[in-house]
Amino acid sequence: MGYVAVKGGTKAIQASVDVYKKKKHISGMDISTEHVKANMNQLIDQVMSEASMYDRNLASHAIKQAEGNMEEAVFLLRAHRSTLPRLYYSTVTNTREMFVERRVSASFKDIPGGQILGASPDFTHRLLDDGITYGSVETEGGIPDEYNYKLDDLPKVIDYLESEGLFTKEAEDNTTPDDITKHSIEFPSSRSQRLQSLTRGQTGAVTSLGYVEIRGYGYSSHPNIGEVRVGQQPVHIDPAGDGDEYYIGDVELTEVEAFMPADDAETSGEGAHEKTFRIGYGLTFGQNETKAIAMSVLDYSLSNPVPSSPTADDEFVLLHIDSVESTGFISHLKLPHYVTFQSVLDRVRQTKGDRD
Amino acid sequence: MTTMVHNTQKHYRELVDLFSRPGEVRISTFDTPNFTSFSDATLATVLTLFDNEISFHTPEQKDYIEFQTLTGGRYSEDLSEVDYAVIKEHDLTGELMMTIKAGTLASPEKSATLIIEVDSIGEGQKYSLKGPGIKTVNEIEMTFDPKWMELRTELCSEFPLGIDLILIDRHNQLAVIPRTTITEVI
Amino acid sequence: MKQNYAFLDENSKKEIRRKTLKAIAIPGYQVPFASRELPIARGWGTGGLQLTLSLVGQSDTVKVIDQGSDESVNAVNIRKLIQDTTDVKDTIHTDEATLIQSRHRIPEVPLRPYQILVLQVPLPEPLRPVEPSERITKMLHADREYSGAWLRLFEQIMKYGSITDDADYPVLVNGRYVMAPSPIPRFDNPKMENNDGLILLGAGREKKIYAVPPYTKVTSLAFDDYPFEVESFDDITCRESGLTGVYMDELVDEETGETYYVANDTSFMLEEMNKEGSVR
Amino acid sequence: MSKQGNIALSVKNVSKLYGDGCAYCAAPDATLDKNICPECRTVHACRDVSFDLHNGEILGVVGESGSGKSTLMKMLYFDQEASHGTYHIDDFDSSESSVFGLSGQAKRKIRNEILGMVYQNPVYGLKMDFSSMSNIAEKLIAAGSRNVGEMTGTGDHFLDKVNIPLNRKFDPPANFSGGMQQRVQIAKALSNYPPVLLLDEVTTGLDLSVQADVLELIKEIQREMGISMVVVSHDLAIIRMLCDRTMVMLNGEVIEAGITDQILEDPQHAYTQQLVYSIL
Repeated sequence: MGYVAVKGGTKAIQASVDVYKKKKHISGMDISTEHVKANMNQLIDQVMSEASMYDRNLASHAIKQAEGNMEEAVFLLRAHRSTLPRLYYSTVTNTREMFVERRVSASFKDIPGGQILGASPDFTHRLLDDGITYGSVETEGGIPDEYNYKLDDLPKVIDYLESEGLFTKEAEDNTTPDDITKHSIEFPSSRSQRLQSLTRGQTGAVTSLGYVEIRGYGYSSHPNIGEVRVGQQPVHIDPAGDGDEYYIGDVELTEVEAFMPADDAETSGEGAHEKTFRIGYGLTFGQNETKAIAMSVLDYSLSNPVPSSPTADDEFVLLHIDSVESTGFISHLKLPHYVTFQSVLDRVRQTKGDRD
Repeated sequence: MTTMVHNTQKHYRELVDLFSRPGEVRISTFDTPNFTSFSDATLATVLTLFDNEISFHTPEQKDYIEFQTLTGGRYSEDLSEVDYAVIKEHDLTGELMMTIKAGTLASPEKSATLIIEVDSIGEGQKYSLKGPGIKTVNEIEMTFDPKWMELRTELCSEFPLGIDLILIDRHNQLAVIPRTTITEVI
Repeated sequence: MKQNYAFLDENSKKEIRRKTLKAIAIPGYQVPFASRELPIARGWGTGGLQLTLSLVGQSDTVKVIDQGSDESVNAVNIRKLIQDTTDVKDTIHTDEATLIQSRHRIPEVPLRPYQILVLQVPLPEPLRPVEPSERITKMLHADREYSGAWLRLFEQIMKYGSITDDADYPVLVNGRYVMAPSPIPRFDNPKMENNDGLILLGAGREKKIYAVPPYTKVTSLAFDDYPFEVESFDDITCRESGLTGVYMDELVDEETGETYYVANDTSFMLEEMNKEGSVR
Repeated sequence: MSKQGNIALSVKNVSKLYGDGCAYCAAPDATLDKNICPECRTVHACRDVSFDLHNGEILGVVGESGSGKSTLMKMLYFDQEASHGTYHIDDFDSSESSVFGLSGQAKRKIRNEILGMVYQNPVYGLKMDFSSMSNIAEKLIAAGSRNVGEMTGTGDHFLDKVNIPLNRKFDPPANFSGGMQQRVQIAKALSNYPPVLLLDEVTTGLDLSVQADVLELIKEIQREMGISMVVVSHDLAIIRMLCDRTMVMLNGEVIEAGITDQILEDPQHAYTQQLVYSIL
């Protein structure tokens, strides 16, 4: 027969996968995706936001399969996302119609509609509590009788600033937003490409770069959170394109409008400057408040670039915050590079004169 | 569904071969109900390349409605923005050729592809072809008026700008002349 | 869960296909594409794999190699994904394959007409080492301004007395575009020129597709008085097969501590060893 | 050096606006608030600047910071786009009515072959971490040279000419003093014998004795090579030393132009008078 190919790689890979799968379940204890879904809301929110796929069931499944590893769970959902045809774009959705569950303003104590603290870990003490159990809980509270606002029609804090003449709303931009998952991002980026990249960004990366921006490498000023709101946002499609909209469900969103003091463009140039406010915008799937705030900071820094600041450089920020891309490229360094290394050896030896 | 997946894959591979080897001729065996005024191979090309992310132009209403229904592609009157134009040679105009996108130096791929149905590939005007994908020189005969070829050469004179031609005849034969090909009437 | 044929949904394939045809029509130009996430990690061959999945069909025979070997773990992994989602035939023999996906090598057996070689690309931008910004490199390509690429080689000569670029050595395609050939050794660069087959290059993370059609001029950048050089394996013989004049892996004999060499393209080595009257 | 006539560059009604402008400031005699339109707040960094550069002459442009002289220089070297106006270069054949209308590729060709530029800040003109020799080669490579021996020969010649010790030719400019960096920039700008050299505040920030050396070098080069030059400076002493003719700029506009001696001895405009008398 002569020489035959060695099947070493195939066998080794199969063995590795087998060991990995066995090791995972060595104790024999299993949790159902229902458990994940019921107990790990914050994790699910993060995963859905980074995966840019809104499906609590699949996210729970991914978290279980990834053994709780965020990046792996996001990766699983992103890969699954690639197999799904995208049939419709939603119609324009207005967050003024959000059914608000939580909304706070750091800028004004009394805002029309009031501060609604809702559910948040912000004011819990971070003490490990070994007595924690979850049975079925009845929600208490609810809307007080004398509350005069509808939760799906709350005024926004920017309305107040506008009425005071401190903020001019941008003209409405109704061009179809770019979709970076359908056409790769090109530079200089459009605002819709920036917002989409940021909202898909890895939570840690977006937060870190937002921190860079406000700590001293960028705009270096303290943004004021006009409003963070979390709630259920209705989504509609218009399949025939004739204005006949269908409601297809709600998604939970976190929205941030951060005020940034800026020079009034109307009075720029020499002479007296006037100050005004502009906003940075953050919007994520699920309750991801820190990420949404960091996103609003970066939205602002990228739209109003300060020269030579890293967080004003759209390529620097947007090309490095994607979890699947950064973890993939870093981990690829584990792959064999024998051929290229042989080529490096050849050149190093040449400079050392080995060959001469 | 499965058949469509395999049919478009097969047709795509024919296109890959033809783009790689300008002037070669293939016969398409793509079989699908055809309610357009174009040949089956033209419809196959449309089904293979079009979806809801592209825009196209074709002169007859019944054709564009059919293309739109089958692929989700967006019909447009505005020739200067379309990604594809599907047209029979006798409907071709100088205006169309001069209006469609030839790309920009920074993004030469943002150019239109012309899918042209001619009466015959194999008979007609003889052209010699040179350029990438051709070992020395290729020849193709087809009923394609040299005046259009001349216009196309002008559009492709500042490489990488240009348009790519997919030529199809009534008997489902296909050939491709990408922008890199240097053509000559012989 | 049930998967699509060749994993990707049909619209994703269509986008990749449209961009691939553009890439063939503009040799050496990096066409941006949306790039889908795949079940293998970014940086592990998702660009090449998306090309393969958009190309592959029932009548194909595929070969997947990494570092010259069909049995490298990453090659095995990629081949398994292709087969699990398509059920196509596979082979280790270059001339039997209709579609070859490779990382870091062009096989020793020359490509045949109509064969397609898909190369995985980590960093598609040849000007990136001299210019970090994408918008600027895009403009440099538009202006055909490649002095940065040559300057880099010039500086190496000033610093080290010779060009020190190793693998992924830049080439000029069709006299127009400077292109990263992917991290193939310089040894493989000349195989790109006037090739009988089609070479497609895919960068998944960087979201670019580019191509070298058959019979296209591909020249490695060099100076008149500092010509392009491939890795030298002069006077080196493969210990397993007795082959010479092929790309070699350098290995160390654990017992004697001596350096020895084995042909890197393992399937080619096997074919040669099984030939009547082979050197062994 | 010139092919025809005695005019190397000709600039007509060149303007640079930051803002959209309006009917008010479009009128040539409109009064601006310094260089800002009181109606639409558009900044007129350069406003209707016209001049000819004669072959072999040194033309000075003097003005305070913000006068538009550096903006003018950047437009001449295509670092910035002009908002209006035309620009002719005698040594460049073009069917376009103004070289401002050319493609990026053609503009690069002009930069590489016809113009030399020396920036105030060497960071803009040099790659600080590449060897000085490579910095000079950059311009030669851009102009099409592919011969290392020829380029290092030219590099030696010009480094020597600008008094950089040849044993430091492989050192990067980052390791040099400010005066040496400017001299490397000058060597680079001269390396392919451009007919026109642009110098933007080249001695600002240097010690007085170093300034004198650099100025002496520029004069010497002009005498030897007969290159036409545009010299931008805020310093009348430099203008007096180098320039045959001088333009005075204020708030984006040329307020006075003529033979340098005449301007220095008999300034007409109130601002020029103030400028001249303050240093005399």
